[in-house]
Amino acid sequence: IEEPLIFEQGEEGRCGVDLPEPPKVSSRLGGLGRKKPVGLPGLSEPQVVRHYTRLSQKNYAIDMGLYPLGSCTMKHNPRLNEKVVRLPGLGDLHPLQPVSTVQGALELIDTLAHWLKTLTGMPAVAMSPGAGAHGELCGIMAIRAALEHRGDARKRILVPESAHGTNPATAAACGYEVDPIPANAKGRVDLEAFRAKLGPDVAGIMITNPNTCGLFEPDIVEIAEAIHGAGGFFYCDGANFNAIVGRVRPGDLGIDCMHINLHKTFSTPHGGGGPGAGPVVLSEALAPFAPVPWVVHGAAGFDLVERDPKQQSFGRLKGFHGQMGMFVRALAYMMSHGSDGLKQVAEDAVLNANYILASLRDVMSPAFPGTCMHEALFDDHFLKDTGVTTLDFAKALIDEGYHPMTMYFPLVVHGALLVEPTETESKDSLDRFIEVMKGLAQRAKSGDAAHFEAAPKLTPRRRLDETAAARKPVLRWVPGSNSAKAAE
Amino acid sequence: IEEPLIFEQGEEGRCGVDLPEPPKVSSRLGGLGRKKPVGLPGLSEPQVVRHYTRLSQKNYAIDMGLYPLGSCTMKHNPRLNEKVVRLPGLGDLHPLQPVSTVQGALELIDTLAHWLKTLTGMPAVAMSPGAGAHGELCGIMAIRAALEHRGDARKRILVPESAHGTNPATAAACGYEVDPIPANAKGRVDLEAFRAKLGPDVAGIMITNPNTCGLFEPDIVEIAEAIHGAGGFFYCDGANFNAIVGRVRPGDLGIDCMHINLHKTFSTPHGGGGPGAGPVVLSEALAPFAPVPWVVHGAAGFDLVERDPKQQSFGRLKGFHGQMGMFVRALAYMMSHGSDGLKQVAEDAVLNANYILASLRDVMSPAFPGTCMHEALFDDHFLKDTGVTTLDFAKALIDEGYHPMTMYFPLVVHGALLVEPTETESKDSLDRFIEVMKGLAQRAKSGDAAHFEAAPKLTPRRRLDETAAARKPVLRWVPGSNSAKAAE
Amino acid sequence: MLARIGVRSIDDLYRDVPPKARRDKPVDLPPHQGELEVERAIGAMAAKNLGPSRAPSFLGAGAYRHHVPAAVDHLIQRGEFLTSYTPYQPEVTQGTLEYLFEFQTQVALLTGMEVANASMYDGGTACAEAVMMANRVTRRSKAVLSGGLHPHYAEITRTHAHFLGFRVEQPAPDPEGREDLARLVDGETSCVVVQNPSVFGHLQDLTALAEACHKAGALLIVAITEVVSLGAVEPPGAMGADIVIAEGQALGNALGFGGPYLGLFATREKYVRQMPGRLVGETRDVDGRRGWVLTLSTREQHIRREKATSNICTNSGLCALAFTIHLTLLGEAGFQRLAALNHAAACALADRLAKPPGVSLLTKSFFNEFTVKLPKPAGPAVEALARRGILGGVPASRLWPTEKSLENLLLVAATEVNTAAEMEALASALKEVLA
Amino acid sequence: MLARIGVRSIDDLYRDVPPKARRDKPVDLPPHQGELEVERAIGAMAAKNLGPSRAPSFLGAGAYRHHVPAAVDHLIQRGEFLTSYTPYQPEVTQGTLEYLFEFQTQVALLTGMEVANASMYDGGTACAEAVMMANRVTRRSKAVLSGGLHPHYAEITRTHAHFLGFRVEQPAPDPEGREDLARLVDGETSCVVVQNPSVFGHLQDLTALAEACHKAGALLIVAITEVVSLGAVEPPGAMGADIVIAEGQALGNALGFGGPYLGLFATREKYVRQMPGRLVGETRDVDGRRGWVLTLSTREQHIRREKATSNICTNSGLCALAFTIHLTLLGEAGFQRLAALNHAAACALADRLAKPPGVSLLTKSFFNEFTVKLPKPAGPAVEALARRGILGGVPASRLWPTEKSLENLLLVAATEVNTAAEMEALASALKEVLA
Repeated sequence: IEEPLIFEQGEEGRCGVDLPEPPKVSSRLGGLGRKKPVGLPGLSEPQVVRHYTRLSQKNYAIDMGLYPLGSCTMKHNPRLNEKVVRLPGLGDLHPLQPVSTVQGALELIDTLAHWLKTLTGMPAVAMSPGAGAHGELCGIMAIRAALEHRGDARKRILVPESAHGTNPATAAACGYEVDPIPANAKGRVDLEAFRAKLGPDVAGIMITNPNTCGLFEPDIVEIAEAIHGAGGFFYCDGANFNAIVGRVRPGDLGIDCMHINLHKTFSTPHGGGGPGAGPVVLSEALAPFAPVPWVVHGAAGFDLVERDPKQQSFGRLKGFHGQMGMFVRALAYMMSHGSDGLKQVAEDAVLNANYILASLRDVMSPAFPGTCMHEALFDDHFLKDTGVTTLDFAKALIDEGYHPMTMYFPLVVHGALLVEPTETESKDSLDRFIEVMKGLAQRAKSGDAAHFEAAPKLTPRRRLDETAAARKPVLRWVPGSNSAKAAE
Repeated sequence: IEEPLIFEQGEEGRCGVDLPEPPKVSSRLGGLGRKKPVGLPGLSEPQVVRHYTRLSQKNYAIDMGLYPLGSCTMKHNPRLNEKVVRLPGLGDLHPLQPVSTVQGALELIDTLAHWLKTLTGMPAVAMSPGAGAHGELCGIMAIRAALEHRGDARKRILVPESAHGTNPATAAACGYEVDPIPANAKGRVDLEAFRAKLGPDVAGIMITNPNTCGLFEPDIVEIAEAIHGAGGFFYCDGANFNAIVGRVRPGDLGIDCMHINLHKTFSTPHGGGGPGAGPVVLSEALAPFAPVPWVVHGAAGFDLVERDPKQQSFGRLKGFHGQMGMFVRALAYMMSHGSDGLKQVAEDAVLNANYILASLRDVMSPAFPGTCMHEALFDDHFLKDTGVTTLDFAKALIDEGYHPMTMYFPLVVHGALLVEPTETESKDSLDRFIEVMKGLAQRAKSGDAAHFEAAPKLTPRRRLDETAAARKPVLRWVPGSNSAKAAE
Repeated sequence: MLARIGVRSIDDLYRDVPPKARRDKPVDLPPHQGELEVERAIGAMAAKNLGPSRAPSFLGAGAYRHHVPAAVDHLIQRGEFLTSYTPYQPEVTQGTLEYLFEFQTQVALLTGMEVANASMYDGGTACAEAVMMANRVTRRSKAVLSGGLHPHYAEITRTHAHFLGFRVEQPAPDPEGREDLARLVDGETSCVVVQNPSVFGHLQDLTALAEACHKAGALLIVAITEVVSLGAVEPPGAMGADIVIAEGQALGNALGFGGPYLGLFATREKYVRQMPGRLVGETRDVDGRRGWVLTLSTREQHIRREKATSNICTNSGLCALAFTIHLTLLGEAGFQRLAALNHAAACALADRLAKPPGVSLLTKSFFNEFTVKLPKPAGPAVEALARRGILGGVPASRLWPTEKSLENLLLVAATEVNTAAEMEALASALKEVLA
Repeated sequence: MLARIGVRSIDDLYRDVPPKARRDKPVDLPPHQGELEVERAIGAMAAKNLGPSRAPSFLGAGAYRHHVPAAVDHLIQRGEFLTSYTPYQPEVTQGTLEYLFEFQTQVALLTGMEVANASMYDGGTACAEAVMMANRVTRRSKAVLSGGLHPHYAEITRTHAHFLGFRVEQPAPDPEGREDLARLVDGETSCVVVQNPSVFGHLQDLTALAEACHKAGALLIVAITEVVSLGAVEPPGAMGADIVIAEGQALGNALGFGGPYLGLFATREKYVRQMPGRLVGETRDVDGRRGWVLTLSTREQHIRREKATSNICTNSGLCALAFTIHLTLLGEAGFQRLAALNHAAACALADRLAKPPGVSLLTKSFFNEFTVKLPKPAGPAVEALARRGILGGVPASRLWPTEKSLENLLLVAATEVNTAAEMEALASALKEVLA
């Protein structure tokens, strides 16, 4: 069933919220009153409820099934999180209330900070970044601020080729040049190539560990020592923290900073693309340069520092105090799991990924030999001569009731398929997924390329023309456009 | 996608709720400890969330579209109701707390009672019945108790042929014989036939008004006078109160009691078949016999009478004090609409039904000439010689994205199709529905009976074998049954 | 719209209404208010109550406070469940039908019976329906009710008995669990109704009573007001019950000042056609795929009219959904653990409360609720506790206002939500109140 | 599972981890706790805060308390929205894509601009992104910020300026709305950023400033912290803005102690390829049916890497959903009415607060927030009000701790949720505090 846009529904003057009649006042808008209507449609509450209910039914979601998205850690979002975040005294708190009236909120931030520091083995954390990429920015800014503080203007950041696109974009957004490091045949940072790049103008290195091939960097300690030896800093991308949480403390590996995607490791909901939260843990060397605000223990309880009295902080990165709603959810998740449960999380995540890797080893083509961490990487070798591309294969998964896995990433592998089941999938769920994957692989090899090219068939829409969308962008509804009529 | 039963999922020992380890105590169960496991499956929270999310996706609901169910008043359920019912201090109140600690709850019941009495023009209301049919029972019991009180043992209850099945069942459940009254050619109670049935052993009459043909009984005052003249009482079935709320007070028509389905007229959710709530308004003559408990204004605030000091009450009908959760929702709805909005509700409901009736008059066959109240009744005359039955026609509606209308009811019309749109449908929504109905009627007349026989085709299941289900009932899952294997 | 209908005004559509009953002006009630105002007004009423969010609570007597996992409320609020109709059209309601089939299976498993229906209004109405069903099955008309049966259940049954003309016999309330019901069973007896644990908290072995009933051709009906007990206690089915009815509120459903709740109803397969209420059955669709439908509806009022087994139409669908989701989340391991936590809490509380001089514990074998005898009337004591911010139990006088002999008895329940600190607070407040 | 993998233990899977970093024992944190315990622990923290549910609140300064209809929260909690991934796979995310397309349209309409993106982290980060975009568009590197811009927005912009090496000029805070920004615009200026209403509440006509900017080849960026104002006030697009950024929290989103919120970002069509953030565009599927996809992703980091317009990946999808549902529920009529209620509330409050001797209203033209000058420092006054159970506004010293000249200023907001009784309570408490 088609769902027209809200602008194609409704009726003038209709309203879905009962509001009282405003009292008559003589306007003090200074003659700046709105002259024309906004152009919003008028829908009733039933129409609105139906519209969004029907739209929701066109989505795939974790609540419906497994999300094999590598590097995205789409795990189950416990419902307790959604309940506690709405408690009165948290959900309705204004960010600029006197600190004497928000002691519980500051305690919560402080408690979460303690958990994050303890889990990573790091001495400090900046809580305010709004998402993972924002956390990266925060980390690289802290590095640059620390270098500037010692009067050391460096220009380059080393970034492995297999990095997320956010890494080079972040380095550039902090005014750095990006210098790529190649991967070796085993999917790891090429240690020799890395050493060769080192020099007095290298500000630091950004490494994802476990890396985007789903592998732990075995030379991580050597890398840390080398970058420190060259006067640079070590930024660790924490996107894959789920594989090691509670089992390995990144601080023990010699890193200087790492962002943590609360929605990846600590189960805050993805929400169709946000909001996230990206606290960044920092080493002693970087801690003084952290952005404001931060929570401190004062004489009369908790206090909030919104201006750095020492003026070493590199400044402010986000309005108010960070993504509080995500903090509450993440803390509820952490307390529910505890130190024992979080270790179990990492172990189960790694176990599940290896189970998939081992089960599909014979019918697909693992990109690297051996075991993996929390995600299994395949290349498209097994599709050779079938006429089926990685994209086709992934789209065919949709008709089997699954979201596609991550495709064509990391770039270091040809036609990559990256599968991350997460620890919240049960063995029965993995077995069903494996069976489907096997079936598709066999079908591809049996020569039924047409099936894959035509996929998906069972979705509200089949493959969409992205080129046309970009060529002449239509980014909003316009009255009288004939797009509505064509939709059926 | 198929969704296996919970018993076909899960794993022993798995649990979806974190509970602490119970302390060791020496059991005081008196040797009656459970000897065998219950046999429940073990699922994780993600599995449970997915199971019920997927099941929900196999349902039709008001939140998805129009429900043209005659006599069921499937109207929009405002979300405000769901919010207020969960407020602390209401949702978590124990029914046997000291009355001094539940003054707000008693005030709420008293306020709702006041609204119900005012809207119906009746002096008393019994709040405890758990649903409409339970309210009917309450009303007929009150009638019988009043008759017994005056030493008048009567045996018969008159019930029109067009009544809901609950009416005769209720009369029987109170020990009465049911005596049917025929309808006249205009779909109303046959006044002469009714008068002929009157006599000294008639305890009362049960009339739905507006009746199940969607028509107002024009002789209602005469009927009331006649039954009173014969020493009996007048029970009004309030199922169709939505058509007249705020516009006609049943008390002005001479009734003695009427139940009110809070989920029909006052928007509490249908919930897939309950819970409901069926308060019964009562005349002065019946009020003393109402069931306990009731709320009274005492010296120190509100009080709750759980035993009738005068011993006239016919007793208790339900545990505790009635469907409080439904009371809260209904009151929120009533206060939101107010006296003006509720009148508008009735008028819009009647307007919408007549708009459908008028729009389909030419392509379908209205059962009676003229306008209707809040529902439009058609017979199957328009399907004559098409080979399409009322059932087929209704099932074909499913593939168009609608729930079927009420079929084969009321019984007084051949192959009845009863359509009640309710006031919460917008004109655009009605127009779409009308267009679909017209299309189907034309398709039936064009000779495409096969389309209707095969319908529905787009649902998770097509037509189900109800006969087989009743012949050898399988009412529960049994381990090792092969029903699971056959499901795909 | 009026033009298409062919009338000039809405009033024309009301022309069948007798003129004297037509109202043009709104009734004498307040006009409509916005969401914000309504929330405020109802919030103000809520704030006048002293709920367990502000006061430790130890009330049971047929309604129990448990921790309901957040996923339950999240899922039952999905519009596809919340705003769906009774599943008469199975093609578009397989979701509702499948969970009701699972619910029926769970209820049968919990009670140790063969079949269960898709829910009743509540435990008390289910009790009355069970007695009427026993009358139909045995074609007899005398019901024997235990003195340990919840008074509301007994009162509802008596109400129906009065109008349908069957007899009810019931000995005096039985706070110490000593009654002998078998001696009341005779050739006229259709059933014996006994609650386990009793309303006073006593756990009883019903095997001998079941045998006595069956020997006399009567049915044994077992009532349960706290279903969590079935995670720790031998189920009625194993003791020979013929019908089991229960209040299902304790799983998944809020206290909500007494409703809506849900009645559970289970019996033996041979009696299924005499059972009241809706039933979901398994079948196939025209393509041969497994599916579910409402079945055996020839027992029901919309088909059988005055010959139906009951006049019931609506059940407690959404409450049953909350029940079944909660129980599914718990699973075997969680359900047994929850029961163990409840029993442990009650044991700990019983030890604490029995200490003050003059207080005695009447219930020796119990699950999560027990009766203590105070040295003074319990009603005023509970009021005094409430003034100290503690909801300390249900005085027997609330349920049996005319039984002077029960005046000093207090029914006290503890569940997994009661902390040691709360128990300590009750014990010391009680000591003060009794001093 | 281990057998299939071919290892003996989980430890074997961690063999690449340097031995000294492997941990067999859990870290030093508490063990897992049940749902009930976690709820209690977090509930205890919540109870330590004095929120507006217990104290009348008049705080604004970039975050506003409004009544959010119950349907909003109900709908955003649907699992299909809440637990869905970024819509990179359009076939299975048409729901998300369609509402984002509607959101973009709504934002463009509200601001009077041509195009809008699918949201940013918040208003402050959107402001910095807007300045960086203006730098790219104009290839210049000096930004002029108004003294009426929210200090957080200015601070965030300065942080980026420092690392990217562009200049920022900003006159002193402007509590009386008298600054002349046009004189700071020169041939190096990429943009002027001005907030309307200003952080002090002043409403300004920006038409002349826009002309001055355009004449000098600079862009006018307008910041809005209270989007509800757009229901009553002339939109920036009509005054000549080139980029509009706003904090969207006020519609659909809880205060939540400052986050997550959502940034709105709108501009003219000609600049769209320099815009940061995700964009949803209309297209067709292989069957020719209308559908939506993420588009122009060649601007984004996952394609362009270090050449991207921004490093942003995540946006505020769920907050945008709440925003768009709230606005859809309101519709044209409701949105204008909501704005009128806010303005009326602020007018009523301003009259009340300006009465005590020594208090003066600095803001003559305002929407729902204004600045009053007290006869003594506002910080301690607000603390004193809080002790009386009233959250009386934001002292300017909270936002400009080092500006002695602003010490006596108090920013006060009133919305549709503030009753006359609450306003009266604030007015009389303030009188006491100042006495």
